Amino acid sequence: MGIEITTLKERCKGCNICAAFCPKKILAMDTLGKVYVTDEKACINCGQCELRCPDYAIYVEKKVEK
Amino acid sequence: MGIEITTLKERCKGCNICAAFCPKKILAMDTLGKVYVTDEKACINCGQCELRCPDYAIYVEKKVEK
Amino acid sequence: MRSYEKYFRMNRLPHIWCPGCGNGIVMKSIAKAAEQLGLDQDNTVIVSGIGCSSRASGYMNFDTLHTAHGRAIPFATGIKLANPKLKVIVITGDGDCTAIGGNHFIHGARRNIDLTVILFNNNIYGMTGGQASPLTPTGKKATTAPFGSVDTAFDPCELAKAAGASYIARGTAFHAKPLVDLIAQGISNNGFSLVEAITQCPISYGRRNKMGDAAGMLKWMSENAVPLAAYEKLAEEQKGDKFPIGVLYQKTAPEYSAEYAKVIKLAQGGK
Amino acid sequence: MRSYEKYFRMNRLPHIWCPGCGNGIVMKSIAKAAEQLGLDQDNTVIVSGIGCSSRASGYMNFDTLHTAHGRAIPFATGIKLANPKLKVIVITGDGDCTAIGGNHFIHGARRNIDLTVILFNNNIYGMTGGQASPLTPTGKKATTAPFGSVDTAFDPCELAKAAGASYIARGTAFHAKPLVDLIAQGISNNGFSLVEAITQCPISYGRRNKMGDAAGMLKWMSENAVPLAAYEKLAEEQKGDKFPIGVLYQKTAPEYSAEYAKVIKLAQGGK
Amino acid sequence: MSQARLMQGNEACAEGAMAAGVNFFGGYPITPSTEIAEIMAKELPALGGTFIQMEDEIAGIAVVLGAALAGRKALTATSGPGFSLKQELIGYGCIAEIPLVIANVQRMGPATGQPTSPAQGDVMQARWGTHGDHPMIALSPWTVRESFDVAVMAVNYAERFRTPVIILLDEVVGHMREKVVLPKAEDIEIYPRRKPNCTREEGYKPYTPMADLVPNPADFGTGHHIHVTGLIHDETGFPTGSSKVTEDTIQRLHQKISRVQDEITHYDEFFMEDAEYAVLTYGGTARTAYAAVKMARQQGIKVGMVRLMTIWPFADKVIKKVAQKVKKILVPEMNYGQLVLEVERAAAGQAAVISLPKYNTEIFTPKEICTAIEELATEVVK
Amino acid sequence: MSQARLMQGNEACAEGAMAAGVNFFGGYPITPSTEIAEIMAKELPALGGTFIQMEDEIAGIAVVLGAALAGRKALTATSGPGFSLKQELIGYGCIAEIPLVIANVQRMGPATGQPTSPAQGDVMQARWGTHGDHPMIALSPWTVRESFDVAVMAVNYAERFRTPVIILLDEVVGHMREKVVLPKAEDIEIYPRRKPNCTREEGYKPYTPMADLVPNPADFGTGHHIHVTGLIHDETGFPTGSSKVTEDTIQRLHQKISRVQDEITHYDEFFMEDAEYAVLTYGGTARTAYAAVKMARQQGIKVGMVRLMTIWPFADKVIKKVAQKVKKILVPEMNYGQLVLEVERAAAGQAAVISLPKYNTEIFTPKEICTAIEELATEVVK
Amino acid sequence: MQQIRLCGSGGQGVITAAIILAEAAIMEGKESVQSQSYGPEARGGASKAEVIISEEFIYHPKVVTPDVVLALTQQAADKYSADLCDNGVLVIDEDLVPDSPEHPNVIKVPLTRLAVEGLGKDLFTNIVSLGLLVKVTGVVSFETIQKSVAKRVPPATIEKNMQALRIGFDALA
Amino acid sequence: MQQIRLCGSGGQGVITAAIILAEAAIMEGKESVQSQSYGPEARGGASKAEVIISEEFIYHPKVVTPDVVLALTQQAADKYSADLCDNGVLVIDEDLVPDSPEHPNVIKVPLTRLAVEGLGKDLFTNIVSLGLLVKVTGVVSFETIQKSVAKRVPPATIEKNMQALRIGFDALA
Ligand SMILES: Cc1ncc(C[n+]2csc(CCOP(=O)(O)OP(=O)(O)O)c2C)c(N)n1
Ligand SMILES: Cc1ncc(C[n+]2csc(CCOP(=O)(O)OP(=O)(O)O)c2C)c(N)n1
Ligand code: SF4
Ligand code: SF4
Ligand code: SF4
Ligand code: SF4
Ligand code: SF4
Ligand code: SF4
Ligand SMILES: [Mg+2]
Ligand SMILES: [Mg+2]
Repeated sequence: MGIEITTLKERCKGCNICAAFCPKKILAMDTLGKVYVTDEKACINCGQCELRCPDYAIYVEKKVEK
Repeated sequence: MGIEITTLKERCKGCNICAAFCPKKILAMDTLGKVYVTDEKACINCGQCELRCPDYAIYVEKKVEK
Repeated sequence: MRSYEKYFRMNRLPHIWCPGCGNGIVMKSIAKAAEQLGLDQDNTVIVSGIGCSSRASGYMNFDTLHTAHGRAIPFATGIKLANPKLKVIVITGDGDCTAIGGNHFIHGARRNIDLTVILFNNNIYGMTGGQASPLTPTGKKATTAPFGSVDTAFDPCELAKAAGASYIARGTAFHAKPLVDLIAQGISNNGFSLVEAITQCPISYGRRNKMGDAAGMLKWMSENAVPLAAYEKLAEEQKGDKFPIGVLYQKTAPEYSAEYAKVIKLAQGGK
Repeated sequence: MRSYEKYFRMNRLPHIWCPGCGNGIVMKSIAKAAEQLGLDQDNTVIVSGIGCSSRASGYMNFDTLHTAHGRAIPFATGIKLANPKLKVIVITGDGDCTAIGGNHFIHGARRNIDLTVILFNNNIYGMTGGQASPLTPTGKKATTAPFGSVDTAFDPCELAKAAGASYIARGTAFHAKPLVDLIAQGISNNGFSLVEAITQCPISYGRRNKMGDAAGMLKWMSENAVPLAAYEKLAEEQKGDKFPIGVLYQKTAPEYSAEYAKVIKLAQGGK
Repeated sequence: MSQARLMQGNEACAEGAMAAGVNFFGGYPITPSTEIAEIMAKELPALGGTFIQMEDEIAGIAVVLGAALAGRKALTATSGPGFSLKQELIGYGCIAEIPLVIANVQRMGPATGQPTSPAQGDVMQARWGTHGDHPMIALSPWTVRESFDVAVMAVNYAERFRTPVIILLDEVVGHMREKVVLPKAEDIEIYPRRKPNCTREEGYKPYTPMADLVPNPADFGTGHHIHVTGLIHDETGFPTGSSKVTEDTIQRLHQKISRVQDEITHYDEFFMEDAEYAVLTYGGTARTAYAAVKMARQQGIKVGMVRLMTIWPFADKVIKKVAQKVKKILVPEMNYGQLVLEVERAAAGQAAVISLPKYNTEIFTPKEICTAIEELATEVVK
Repeated sequence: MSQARLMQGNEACAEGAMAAGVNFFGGYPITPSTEIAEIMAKELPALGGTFIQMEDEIAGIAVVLGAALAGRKALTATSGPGFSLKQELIGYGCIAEIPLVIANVQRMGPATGQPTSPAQGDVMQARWGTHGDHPMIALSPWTVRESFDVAVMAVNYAERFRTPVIILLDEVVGHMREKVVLPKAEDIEIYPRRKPNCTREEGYKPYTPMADLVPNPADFGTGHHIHVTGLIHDETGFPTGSSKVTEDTIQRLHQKISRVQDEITHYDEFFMEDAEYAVLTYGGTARTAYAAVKMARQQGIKVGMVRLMTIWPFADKVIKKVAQKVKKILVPEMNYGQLVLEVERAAAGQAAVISLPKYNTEIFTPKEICTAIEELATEVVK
Repeated sequence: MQQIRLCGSGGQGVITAAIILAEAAIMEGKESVQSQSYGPEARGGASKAEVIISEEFIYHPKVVTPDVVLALTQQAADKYSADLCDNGVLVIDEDLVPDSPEHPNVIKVPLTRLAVEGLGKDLFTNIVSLGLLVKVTGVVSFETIQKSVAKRVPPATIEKNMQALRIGFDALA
Repeated sequence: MQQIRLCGSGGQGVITAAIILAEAAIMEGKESVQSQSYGPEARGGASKAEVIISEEFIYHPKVVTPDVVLALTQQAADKYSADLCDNGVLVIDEDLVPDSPEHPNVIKVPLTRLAVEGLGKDLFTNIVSLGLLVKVTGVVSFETIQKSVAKRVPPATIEKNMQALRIGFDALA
């Protein structure tokens, strides 16, 4: 059962809050200044990124295997 | 050495405050609604009337014999 | 006739207030406080708003300013900042100060600018004939509260304190002598001072609320005003209509015009 | 995507706030509080003033009203009194609420009318590009305080208390989860509730005051916000920049629209 | 209700408003308008209505705007200084299209001025007091009975056009008492609150104009989840920077009223059939003007009188017609000469327009106006 | 100071005010006027002056009125919504005769409107925004350099006439930057604060009008013990109910300005010698109008342009002269048509007056105005 | 047309008296306009109330030439009786207006004293004055003014007010 | 007359760049007008700055037909390049404007990337852009723009800014 991180690029403003608070340091900004995940597998689903994103641009969820 | 009570009729509005607070009950209102002194000799110079008059219409003073 | 009367414009008397109105008593206390402090008439400005009480400025022998309803404090702020050596005293009513002028009141207090605000609190809009003010006690009648006021009243002293004032006192028209000292101390305080003076409006308030005539209203004050120390010792159930008088609060805090003077110094290259 | 998002107008997102602005975090807390309480969207109205924060009303899926600068509380008062069954939430900024809106703020509190005021406190006028607000701490820079603010800031919670509010709480954008509860409790309180939400404006405040980026400002909150009980135990010299969070004050007091309903009953011959 | 009784202008205004459905009053006391508030405070609760005294005039109009949005018909009342303070939010009412009635019982300004003296000094302010482009409806009664009627009309226009409407009383009419017979309640026509024409699910947009160019925003609390703002907004109610929408909106705000301008231009003509001169008048002054015109007629001067009840939008057409007919138009006003400027503009040189200003705390006497009429008739047009 | 440099209109306004002696600023931020406050906050302390940000616009004007009474030359700046809030106290400045300069950098209204869009929508409000009868001086610059000059002039007029003076900037001129060469400090004429003409002992009355109808009230703190009020007052400064004094006062307030109206009516004429049509314009729009008139001239259309810097008191005489000369007057404005009403009035039917309103967030293009000029020249007057 | 002016100081109830008179006129089917003015000083000062009664609609709402002026204070008498012409009547409270303005027809009655003596309170002075005014002017019948007073005053005080009216009416033989 | 438009998003410094360019023109004795506009949304959104440079006084203050548009974001490019006519030039940041508007003369330069790579900070993007603009338009000399930049920026940053200018100027061979 892995973790799925959803980012909504059209909402992300590249503020870096999620990256700064991510304990695993697996979030970063691309050239257009949007968030991307460097290593989804390392995610521990702590929810910090989602909790702190002011733009509702990142969501973390346990992947439910179907 | 007596007491002199000065009343300024043009200022007095007949509010009755002085009369109400005079411990000797020697102040009263005339037909035109102005203060007058009924018995100046009874005055004990307590100063209540002057202190409480909202219209600066009554003054009490020790008469200085000249 | 009395030495403090030099602080009145004698040629403007008699004043316009109704028979028995307490404003005259409070105004005399201001004149006496001025005398006690030996205030320089050339360097003192009296600023008032609009209301019965605010007409007091016209009777006081200083530079005087009768502003617009509610706006005395910001006008006074401009005067003080323009010429910080002036002593500036604000005369205001309960409506003027805490209804339409409420924002300026709390902001004056916040800045702790050196103004002394004398709030003539008669619990009513006197001038306009008896509408409820923010200081009309709950249940009292007013022309705009024919069923009794449903509003809760401010405690303007608490409000001033929370906002940042550095001297806060309350007196009454009955306690005319101590009121002089409370005002004098307020003027001496280098910062925002509030002196709430409870006063009677027999015409627009007392009459409608069956509080007796002017003398009766003064007696009510004598019975219900309690020096702070004594008031604090009262049990809750003893309090009833009673209220504390005296200096209610005092602190030392930076004064606005002095702080701004530092900015000027800094900008001019001083330190 | 999340259940509380039904309280957003999803088609209006993304919102207009700058990268890193804390307003989005606080707004989410409101939505979550609404969800927690199961607020009826048809019977809840959000009213805001003018400012960055006040744009929040446009993103919330209720009847919403974006008023004029400073005037949200009296508009909200009209809505509540016109239809007392409505829940009315006010979103306001520090300038909107305590500068131009200061009078309405204290009078809303005085009446203890059932409104919940969420004060987005970013210590600055964000919308107009960084002028000092009454909540800008002394010494901080702003475009209108280039030498550092000489003003003393209000404590809006103290002010609300002195004015008569019946529920007062403070939270921060960092403490996003507890903020939800503080807001929910405020909405539940039948009376005037203030929730001060400390939030970051990296663009117009943080940058000018070298407070780091948005994340840095959030970290500052995490370091300086202290739960009330712990805060009260701090020695004066330990306090520094620290400030208390949590429910700061609560009381039971008559609520205005309920009191007025009694007047109606009385006038209609009821008792 | 239909018996003769003595009534004050302010009282009639308050009664008229209630008769038209006003059940919410918010305001701040100021002479000479205070009676309106006081009557409301006393009478509204019994009707299940709400009176609230606010902390200042700004809050006084804000609370009323809020109440109107939540479904109430609402009134505020004030006088000069308070009217000035309300200006910002009058503009809010215009752009957000909120039905709102403001009674301004004029007193002499500027500033605190001469508080108990009559004046008509806020006539131009009623049109132009708030910033930005906006239309305005202002009605000025000349009798106590008409104060009632104008109040009914103001409430109805506010609802019909969803816009602020100003009742321009003056101290003369506001404070005088005279005999009136009020209409029966069932004879009073009431314009009902406009209702959404469809549901949220059907794509309801609160600011879509109807055929009469007026939108139907839903009352708060009726499940429509609308957004109301003082920013320029599109049909959805949300702000937009579109220059097209901006232009259309400002235009529509004006046109929703101008398209029916003739219908809402209320005025009377007296002795105009054979008139060579006209007195153009309104409000309390019109009463005196009427007396003066009669005096002048007795002297054989062919003078008529046009009395405007609708001050704004200005009765351009009426004036143009009069200017074509008469040689001179006399405009007595209790101010330094305000509406006369509009008369001059509308007359466009077709008739001489003569200002008869009065600004000395007193009202005109019939003699004063009559003398001015006599001068009209003797002096040659320059 | 006399070197060419790039400068913003708002900046020039602030600099001009300071050059004319302003050393006090009080106000409340609002786009697009905020730069004026910000510059003052930065520069005044070094000059020993005072900047204060107040709690709202009302306090912003009150503090400045207080400072002016205590001897400072003082400025406040705002935009639409704030200008509306200041109206009550503008009237106070009129009646209490306090020198006061208000910069209103117009933005598009009403209400919050279109906050960053240019407009000239407060032109009528500048004249009529406050209650009661009062005169008004309002100046509107069209270049950055003139923003400086107008600020100097406004401060001087405020002192000379002891009255509020409004600088009617618009967002176009306020926010644009252009090359300016400012005058040398020594070339700037400054009207000094009026001083009492005698002492208290000699019977000084602060409101006795001098030969120019303007009184010399003493600054507070100079030992004259004067009384200042917003009530109608007599020469002593104390309130009076006298109808004679009231009439005289209101009249004098107007006449102190109207008597020198020609002198303070500033305007430019371009290409008017042989003009058959005229464009009447002001503020930022005048820049575009100039470009348009040149385009039209290139097509051989005999069109000229009159550019008003003095908006109030209105240039009746100028317009009358123009109306006699040309067939048609085009009035382009960034509003729904405001000053055009005054033009119409003054033209009194002598020339056709055509409104060219624009209220869509954008400024005119030269082409638009030029097209309207072309139409003037082709259409027949109805 | 009858033009009647009542004047006095703030608390003397002249406005109420004027209203009652105007209402009486209406009861008799006449037209009536009532107005008042205070001095510029809201408090204290002289106050004036006017009533015009006519068979026809009354346009100009203020008294131009009063038929009767009734003055309860010296200040009011001085201020508000100047425009009284010779065939008008000036009625004054003889105690409170010691110094009567010059006029051919002055009626002096101790109105306040009559109220105090007859009813124990100067509160009724205005109603006493009304009684007198009705007698002097005959503008409405005594019955109508009784009805009109009864309608306005608190029920508990009706009787005293009727006495007051009568005292005023009978004060002039 | 040259009409130049710079556009991007709030924080990118296009207004500062426009001001510096206008000041440079003035240094060369020319007339210059600079203006800007923000979207209706104060925060975020596209922002635009314009400079007009001419030998004569400039009346109409806004660009009517731009000679050059420089766009630093996609949104700005889409919004503000529409009125560019065919003989004008469109300059875009090739990374941030992935989807270039159709135009015959498009110059694509990775302006932001150049700033980051060359100077470590995207803060210098606007000055890099200025360098490029001067190269493209020749409206002022490179020396003048250097002087103009030096006058505006904090003294400590002059050197870096000179580098930035140069990078931009050299970006186009
Ligand atoms: C802007 C404005 N609003 C209202 C008024 C009317 N007004 C004059 S004084 C007053 C209230 C006075 O009450 P307060 O301040 O308590 O003074 P008091 O007369 O009781 O001494 C009011 C509402 C006004 N003059 N200006
Ligand atoms: C009457 C009025 N004055 C001033 C403004 C300009 N203005 C808009 S928002 C604002 C301040 C915003 O500060 P705050 O309330 O703290 O909200 P923030 O933007 O920081 O969230 C100001 C001064 C206005 N719109 N209306
Ligand atoms: S916190 Fe949100 S907006 Fe900020 S960078 Fe991360 S995803 Fe983007
Ligand atoms: S859930 Fe935690 S670990 Fe995973 S990306 Fe977000 S912050 Fe990083
Ligand atoms: S207290 Fe003063 S005003 Fe009142 S009755 Fe006595 S003397 Fe007269
Ligand atoms: S001094 Fe005392 S005793 Fe004498 S009159 Fe006054 S109150 Fe009475
Ligand atoms: S109304 Fe009240 S406050 Fe005003 S003067 Fe009369 S008694 Fe005093
Ligand atoms: S200016 Fe500040 S408060 Fe406003 S949106 Fe940007 S970061 Fe947020
Ligand atoms: Mg009071
Ligand atoms: Mg803020």
